[in-house]
Amino acid sequence: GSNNTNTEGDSGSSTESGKTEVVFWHSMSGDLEKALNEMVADYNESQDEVEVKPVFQGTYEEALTKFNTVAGTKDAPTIMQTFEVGTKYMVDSGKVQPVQKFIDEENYDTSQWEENISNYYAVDGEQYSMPFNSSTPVLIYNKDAFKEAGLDPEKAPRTYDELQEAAKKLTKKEGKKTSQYGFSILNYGWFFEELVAAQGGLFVDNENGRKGNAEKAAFNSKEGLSVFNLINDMYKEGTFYNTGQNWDDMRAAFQSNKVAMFLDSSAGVKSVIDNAPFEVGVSYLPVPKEADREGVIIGGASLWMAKGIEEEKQKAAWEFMKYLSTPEVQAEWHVKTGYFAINPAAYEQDIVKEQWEKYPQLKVTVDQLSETKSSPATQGALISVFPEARQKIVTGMESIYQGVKPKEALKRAEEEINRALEIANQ
Amino acid sequence: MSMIRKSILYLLLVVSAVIMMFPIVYAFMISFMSGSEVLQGRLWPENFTFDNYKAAFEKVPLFHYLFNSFVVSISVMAGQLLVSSLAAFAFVFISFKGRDALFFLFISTMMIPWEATMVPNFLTVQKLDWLNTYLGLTIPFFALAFGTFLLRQQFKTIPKELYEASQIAGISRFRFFWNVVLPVSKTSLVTLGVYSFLTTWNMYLWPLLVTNTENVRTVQIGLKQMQTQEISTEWGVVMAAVVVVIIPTLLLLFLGQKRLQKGLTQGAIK
Amino acid sequence: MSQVKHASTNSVPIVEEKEIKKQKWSNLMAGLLYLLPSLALFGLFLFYPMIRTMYLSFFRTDTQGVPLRFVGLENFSYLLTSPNFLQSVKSTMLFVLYTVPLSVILALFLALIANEKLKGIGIFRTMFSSTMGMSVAASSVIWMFMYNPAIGVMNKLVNLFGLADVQWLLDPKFALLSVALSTIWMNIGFTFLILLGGLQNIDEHLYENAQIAGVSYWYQLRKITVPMLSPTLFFIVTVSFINAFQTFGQIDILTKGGPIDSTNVIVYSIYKDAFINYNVGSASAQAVLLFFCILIVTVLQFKLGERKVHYQ
Amino acid sequence: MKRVELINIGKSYDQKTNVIENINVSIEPGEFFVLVGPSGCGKSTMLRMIAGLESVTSGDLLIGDTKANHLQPSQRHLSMVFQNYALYPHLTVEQNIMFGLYTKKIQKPEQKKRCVEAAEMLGLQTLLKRKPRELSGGQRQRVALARAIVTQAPICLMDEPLSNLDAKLRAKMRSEIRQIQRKLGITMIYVTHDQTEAMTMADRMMILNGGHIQQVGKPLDIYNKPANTFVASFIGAPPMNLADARLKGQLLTFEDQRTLSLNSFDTNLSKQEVTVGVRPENIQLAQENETSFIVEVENVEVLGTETLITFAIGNNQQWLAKWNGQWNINVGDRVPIYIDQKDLFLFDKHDGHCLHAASTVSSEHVISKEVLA
Amino acid sequence: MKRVELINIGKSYDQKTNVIENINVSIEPGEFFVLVGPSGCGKSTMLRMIAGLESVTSGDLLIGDTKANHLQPSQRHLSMVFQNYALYPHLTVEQNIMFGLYTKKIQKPEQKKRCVEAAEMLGLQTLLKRKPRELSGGQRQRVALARAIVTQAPICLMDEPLSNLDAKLRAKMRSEIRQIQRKLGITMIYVTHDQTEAMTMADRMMILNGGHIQQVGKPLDIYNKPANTFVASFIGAPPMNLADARLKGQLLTFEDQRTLSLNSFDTNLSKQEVTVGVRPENIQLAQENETSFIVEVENVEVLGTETLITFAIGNNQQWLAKWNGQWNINVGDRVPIYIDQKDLFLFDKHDGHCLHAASTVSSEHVISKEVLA
Ligand SMILES: Nc1ncnc2c1ncn2[C@@H]1O[C@H](COP(=O)(O)OP(=O)(O)OP(=O)(O)O)[C@@H](O)[C@H]1O
Ligand SMILES: Nc1ncnc2c1ncn2[C@@H]1O[C@H](COP(=O)(O)OP(=O)(O)OP(=O)(O)O)[C@@H](O)[C@H]1O
Ligand SMILES: O=P(O)(O)OC[C@H](O)CO
Ligand SMILES: [Mg+2]
Ligand SMILES: [Mg+2]
Repeated sequence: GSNNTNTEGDSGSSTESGKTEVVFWHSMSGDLEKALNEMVADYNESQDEVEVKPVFQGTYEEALTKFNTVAGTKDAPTIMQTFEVGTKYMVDSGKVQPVQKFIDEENYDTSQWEENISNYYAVDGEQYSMPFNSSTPVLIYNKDAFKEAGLDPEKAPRTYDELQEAAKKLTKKEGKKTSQYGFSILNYGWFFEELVAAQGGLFVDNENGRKGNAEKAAFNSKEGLSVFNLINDMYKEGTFYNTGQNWDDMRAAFQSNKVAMFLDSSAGVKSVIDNAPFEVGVSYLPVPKEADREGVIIGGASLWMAKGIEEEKQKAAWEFMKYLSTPEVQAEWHVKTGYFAINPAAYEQDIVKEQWEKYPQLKVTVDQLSETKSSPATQGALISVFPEARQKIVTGMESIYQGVKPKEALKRAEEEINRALEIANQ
Repeated sequence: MSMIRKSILYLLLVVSAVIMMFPIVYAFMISFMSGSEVLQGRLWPENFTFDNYKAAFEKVPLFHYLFNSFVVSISVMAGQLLVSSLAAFAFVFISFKGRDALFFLFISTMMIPWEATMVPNFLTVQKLDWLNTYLGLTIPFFALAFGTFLLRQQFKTIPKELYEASQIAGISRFRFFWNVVLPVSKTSLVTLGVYSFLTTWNMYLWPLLVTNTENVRTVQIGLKQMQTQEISTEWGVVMAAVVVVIIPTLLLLFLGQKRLQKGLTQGAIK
Repeated sequence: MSQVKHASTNSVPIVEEKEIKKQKWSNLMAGLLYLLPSLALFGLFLFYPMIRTMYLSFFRTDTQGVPLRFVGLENFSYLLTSPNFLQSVKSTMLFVLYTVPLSVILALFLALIANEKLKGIGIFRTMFSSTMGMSVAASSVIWMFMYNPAIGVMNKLVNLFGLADVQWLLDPKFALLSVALSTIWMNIGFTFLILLGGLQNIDEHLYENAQIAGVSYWYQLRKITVPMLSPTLFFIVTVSFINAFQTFGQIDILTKGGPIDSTNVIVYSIYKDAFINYNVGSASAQAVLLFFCILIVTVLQFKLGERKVHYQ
Repeated sequence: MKRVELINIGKSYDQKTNVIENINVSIEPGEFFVLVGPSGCGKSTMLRMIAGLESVTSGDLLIGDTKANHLQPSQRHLSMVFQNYALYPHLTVEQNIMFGLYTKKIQKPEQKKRCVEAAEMLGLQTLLKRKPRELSGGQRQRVALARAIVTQAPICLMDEPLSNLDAKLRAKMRSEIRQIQRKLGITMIYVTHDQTEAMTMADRMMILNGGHIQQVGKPLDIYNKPANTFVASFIGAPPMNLADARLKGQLLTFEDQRTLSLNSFDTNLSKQEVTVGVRPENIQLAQENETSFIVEVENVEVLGTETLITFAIGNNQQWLAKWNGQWNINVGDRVPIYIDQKDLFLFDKHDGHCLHAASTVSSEHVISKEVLA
Repeated sequence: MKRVELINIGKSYDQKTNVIENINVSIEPGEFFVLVGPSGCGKSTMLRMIAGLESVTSGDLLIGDTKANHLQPSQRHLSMVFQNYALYPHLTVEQNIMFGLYTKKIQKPEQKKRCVEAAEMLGLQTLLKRKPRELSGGQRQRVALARAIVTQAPICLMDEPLSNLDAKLRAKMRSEIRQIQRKLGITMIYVTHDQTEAMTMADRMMILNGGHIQQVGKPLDIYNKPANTFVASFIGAPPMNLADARLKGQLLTFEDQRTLSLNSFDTNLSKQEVTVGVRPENIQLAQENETSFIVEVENVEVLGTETLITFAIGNNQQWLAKWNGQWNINVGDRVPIYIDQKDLFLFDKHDGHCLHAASTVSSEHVISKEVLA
């Protein structure tokens, strides 16, 4: 764990030892935080110009809320980790310094980055933030349970039908009580977005907001409906477990055999495998049988630099960012967490090869991304009110468990998001 | 009292105590359990382990947060005592035009929901450059209508003659306030002090908003932080943190319970 | 003597008036000086923001809360027709309804049994008041664990009665109740302390007289205790109402307003609108509505409730 | 109307020390029995034990003829008027008066009737709808009385019911309570520390001190024949003057060597160490040749009707003489005083017991039948 | 020692009604001046105006020779002892006594000296380190006195300082206060509603009623020559008996047609409607042939030293007779009583003014020089 009991103020630009201090707000918890802190410690060790201070600020949403309150003041952190859907908000806020400036100044070679990833954070050709921890959603399943249920543990369900079938077999009932459910999706908007995109569906109009400001929600479509229908059908059949909104609750349910399959971020893969008392399988996101698989949107988060702070600090932050994107660091980051290496050269590193050997599951996530077809759908949506939109989707998912018709739920979410967009666009 | 009545009473008392205390004791128990014991849903740890406490103090700088909480709570307590007693003194010992209207205004502030003022207050504190400082955590709470009210009721019980005797002796108003009114109202001041301390110690939303760094974060936020980081995976650690957080206030409450109960009703009702 | 009298009757009024004015003025100044810290702080942190909030409720604002465009009552009219806000209002009302009467009744029960003169009663009093020393954050974390569907004790309890597991915080039918239950527990300590103090202020002789007359326990409770306690009850009910309307911490930790907004009480909704959805105008409008809600309830309380209160 | 009997009653609050001890007394049916004593002597404790509000530590309490030690207060069929009235502040006078009646299974009309009767008897008719706080002290007192009366309990207990009233109202209430008690024939047990009340109201009174009975008897008997120095100085205002002296043969020698001869004493006392007592009104200005001794006046208080003269006797004892009328005496004057031998009380110096009481001459004060026409 | 003069003083709290009015009095340096009157008559108000705690609504207040209407309390150089002592509960006796001295710019050693002196004078030496709650009522009283004394203010005001004490302690404190005042030669203004205090302590006293002066004078003069019925019934205990009667020639006819002849009266009164007054101790049992009238006894209270006999006169008036000793009289007895003409007071029935006062025979009570040896 972090042993950070450093208590000095972070307002001064340099620490006692004369190093430039860089405050780094992040949302990495558990094993991820451990890995992050190690990386930071290594960096601080490696040179004596810059001292990076990681500060945990809660979930992505909470951290963004916090950032919003201090953006543009001296209390703003030098580096801010923001999830992918905060991109538009950050760009619009005007309180951030696009890293493009430093790229240009130094002629930094961005081609070494995985394009799929860096593109997400480039708006109108300008690189706004530094890609850092990128993930995609995957299906994680309990191989032991598969065996027990007579399913092939090496063949995970690829389509909704297969998923439903498998889930039925995996569901164990003892009288009234269900001791093991087949499947679960966290009540979190990201999974909905991904499941829609995987079928090539858009989230908002104007090509997912990349052709101009999004004005209307677009997910109330065949693709969106199929997702809600899936949840609805499975929940009704009793093969779907509602785990709420908490990532850890969901993972705990999987580890304690309450659920046999669930969707998780690739960032969770490593930790799930390490902690599960059974064999864990990882597979692609399922799609409806009739749909073409388009792929996945890049998830996770990137690093943003605050505007209006001392040049010296920005420079220091840039140095740190560059350090993070070196193949060595990325390789370690990848194997410790399951996040992608933004620098594909990292996959050539020995430790990655070693680990892939040991954890073949890690590679699945990388493959899923590289098989993704680039399109407005898989590029992901750009909306400034994304956090609010996600809440509406969550409410929609939750209302399904209460017996609201999927169509109805979808429509309500659409209307509310439209209103939010309308307010935001004026 | 008949034996039957006594037994029934004791039965009721014990049952109620068990129910009331259960969550607290439960938290204590869990804080001593190993991770697997927690997951088994046990009520009693097989062998008490202090690992969770060690982990809790490692994960989050709890000592530092405790220290912050103490600083903040003590400051707010002192501030509230001073500001409230000054105001209460004016309401009782100085007669001037509009005094009653002002008092009513004071009382009416109790009705303003803190949340209704939260956004502008946040902006104010930000403008004052008080984010991440003790100032931002304390000053906005120094004025307390409830405290003024409580002390006013107490001051009113001070015989008018004490004031008059000082007037005749030519003692200044402030000296009277400082050397007579305050010492004489010790009990009420302690009551208000305990109350202030407890409520400040337990404050949640405001510190959540105005602190972003470990420097001045209070222990409640540490708890929240711990909970978002560790929930489900390490309940034992979280509960250890809970225990660390509640022990100071519980102790304070147990010590001040009698006084608090008397002082609070006295001021609150009459 | 008459000479003095004559001399004085002429000069007194002018001197007197001056003197009196001076006296009054100096008193006013002194009074204000003592009130200055309170007034300044109230002004800055209560009255100004309250007014600011009212002002902002007529605006669309940017993400930092800076007003952009005057929209009149649009924020209000949207809120009053928005099913989400109406749901918030409903949740708030339900929450108040669940917590206030139950906290008071349970605390009263505890205060009654803890008011008896028995050996070791001090320990029980201390235990009953203990939740006053518990922070919302700590309590909520404990309850969160107790509500955990898989390992929490609440489901064990439910199973004990042969019922199926309950998704305490995930099922909209239970979430508000669950939050209310934990809130009641948290409130009891303070409510209990106040009520116990009230009970102890009741003159012992009133009960002794009743004993000699031989009236039953319930009759005493109805005819002596409750009326004599009514000022205390009135106080605690008023305070509980105000507090219930302002509940935040337990919601943030336990449910974050979900599921399906079933626990999205107004205060939480304000927080979300202001700090997550960056819609300060709407948040302000809700704050204003909340203020009036509390005001109305409190005024009603005073109008209806105080009639039944017997001050000594 | 019921007898109340206390046999060897003792009470301890802390299981260690007894606050009252060895109380033996029998209160007759219809009697007005007054309990007096200084503050803290155990009066209230005794009353509360009789009421059943306090448990009896030792001894037997009989009410009527049944042992009542463990009866519930309500089963003792008595009423009680508390020192502070214990009126229910939230109830009207009427509701207060009828408060205890509902348990007695009495019909509403009957309740009402009793209430009206009691109110009339006590002059409360016009106040029935008021709340206690709208009443004066005396009126509250009467409501408390009415509440006791309506229960028609045969025994009524009152704990210093007049202590909060001013002198005038107190005098009025004294006679009212006495009249009501006579009219209803209740057995009354009345606690007070005011000796005027005790003297004027009691059929019999009991003087308590430190939890022990000092004396029980008719008020005048106690005044005239106090059992010991405590009673002697407690009953009578200003209190009896006391001073230590030695008795040798017929000669009484005070500590300052002043002497009084007791030639007319018929009792032959064996004790030598005595305390001499004499009431202030019995210290007279000496007529010629009668002088007992000459004293130097230390203080003179002319009250109009009477004059109080203070002088020293013994070792720093101050005695008071009370003379009718207004006397023009100055501090420092030396005055010859006379004390009649028959007005002297003698007490044992060590245990305070009365050895010899002054002879009362009450015969002198009986108006001859002829005069009464 | 300073003179205090009130010229036409009036006070109104609400600018509408005056609680006191037209007060003209001059209190001489070194005088012990007592203010008496029933509750609410304005005694405290007057005292507080003198102290400067209450503003003067009209008239002039002179202290020494300067007009003091608007002086701050602290500028008036006086000390005050409050009814409830107003001791600072958190300070020790010593600190209490010295509390006011620091403002007077007095050196520490001098403060200490004064404190010790005052404490010695009042017997407080051993209590200096105690807190007020550890003191008895009388001791607290003395601390309050000491606090007033140390300021060495020439004027001392006391507002019912003894009203909370029991009878015994009160008697003791009366003489102590008087002694200290004499010793220090302070001008004392003393408020009380207890007439015994007034009678025994005052050099002069003033009787207030309803905000108006009733009478100012020496206590005995007031007792013997009350200016009106109010004073007559206020001073003296039990109070003077009063009844309305018609005076025709030498014959006084009560409302119940009883008559008294006034043959020895030298004053020729023009009024016919009078109120007759007679003090209870002057209503005597008739000796043979002296009977004034026969009355039916309505109540008898034997107090030991004396017996109070109540009977009716006029239209439902109750009169009290006070006889020394214990009388064996029963309610309902018919008793012949005698009232000496010289003991009669006559008042104007309408305005209550005294028309004729009883002739005092104080000469009778002066002890002849010879006797005093
Ligand atoms: N509940 C109690 N617990 C312990 N001691 C008590 C209790 N009640 C009274 N006492 C003690 O018992 C003694 C007698 O008290 P009690 O009240 O009978 O006195 P009292 O004669 O009524 O005095 P007062 O005239 O002051 O009312 C006192 O010393 C008192 O301190
Ligand atoms: N602050 C005040 N405001 C209005 N009226 C007052 C105030 N103080 C006294 N009074 C009224 O003035 C009158 C005289 O009051 P004051 O206190 O002087 O009486 P008192 O003679 O001292 O009576 P007591 O013997 O009861 O102390 C009373 O009728 C009282 O009600
Ligand atoms: O948990 P992460 O970091 O993979 O992020 C998941 C989503 O992309 C958040 O929006
Ligand atoms: Mg008593
Ligand atoms: Mg007064």
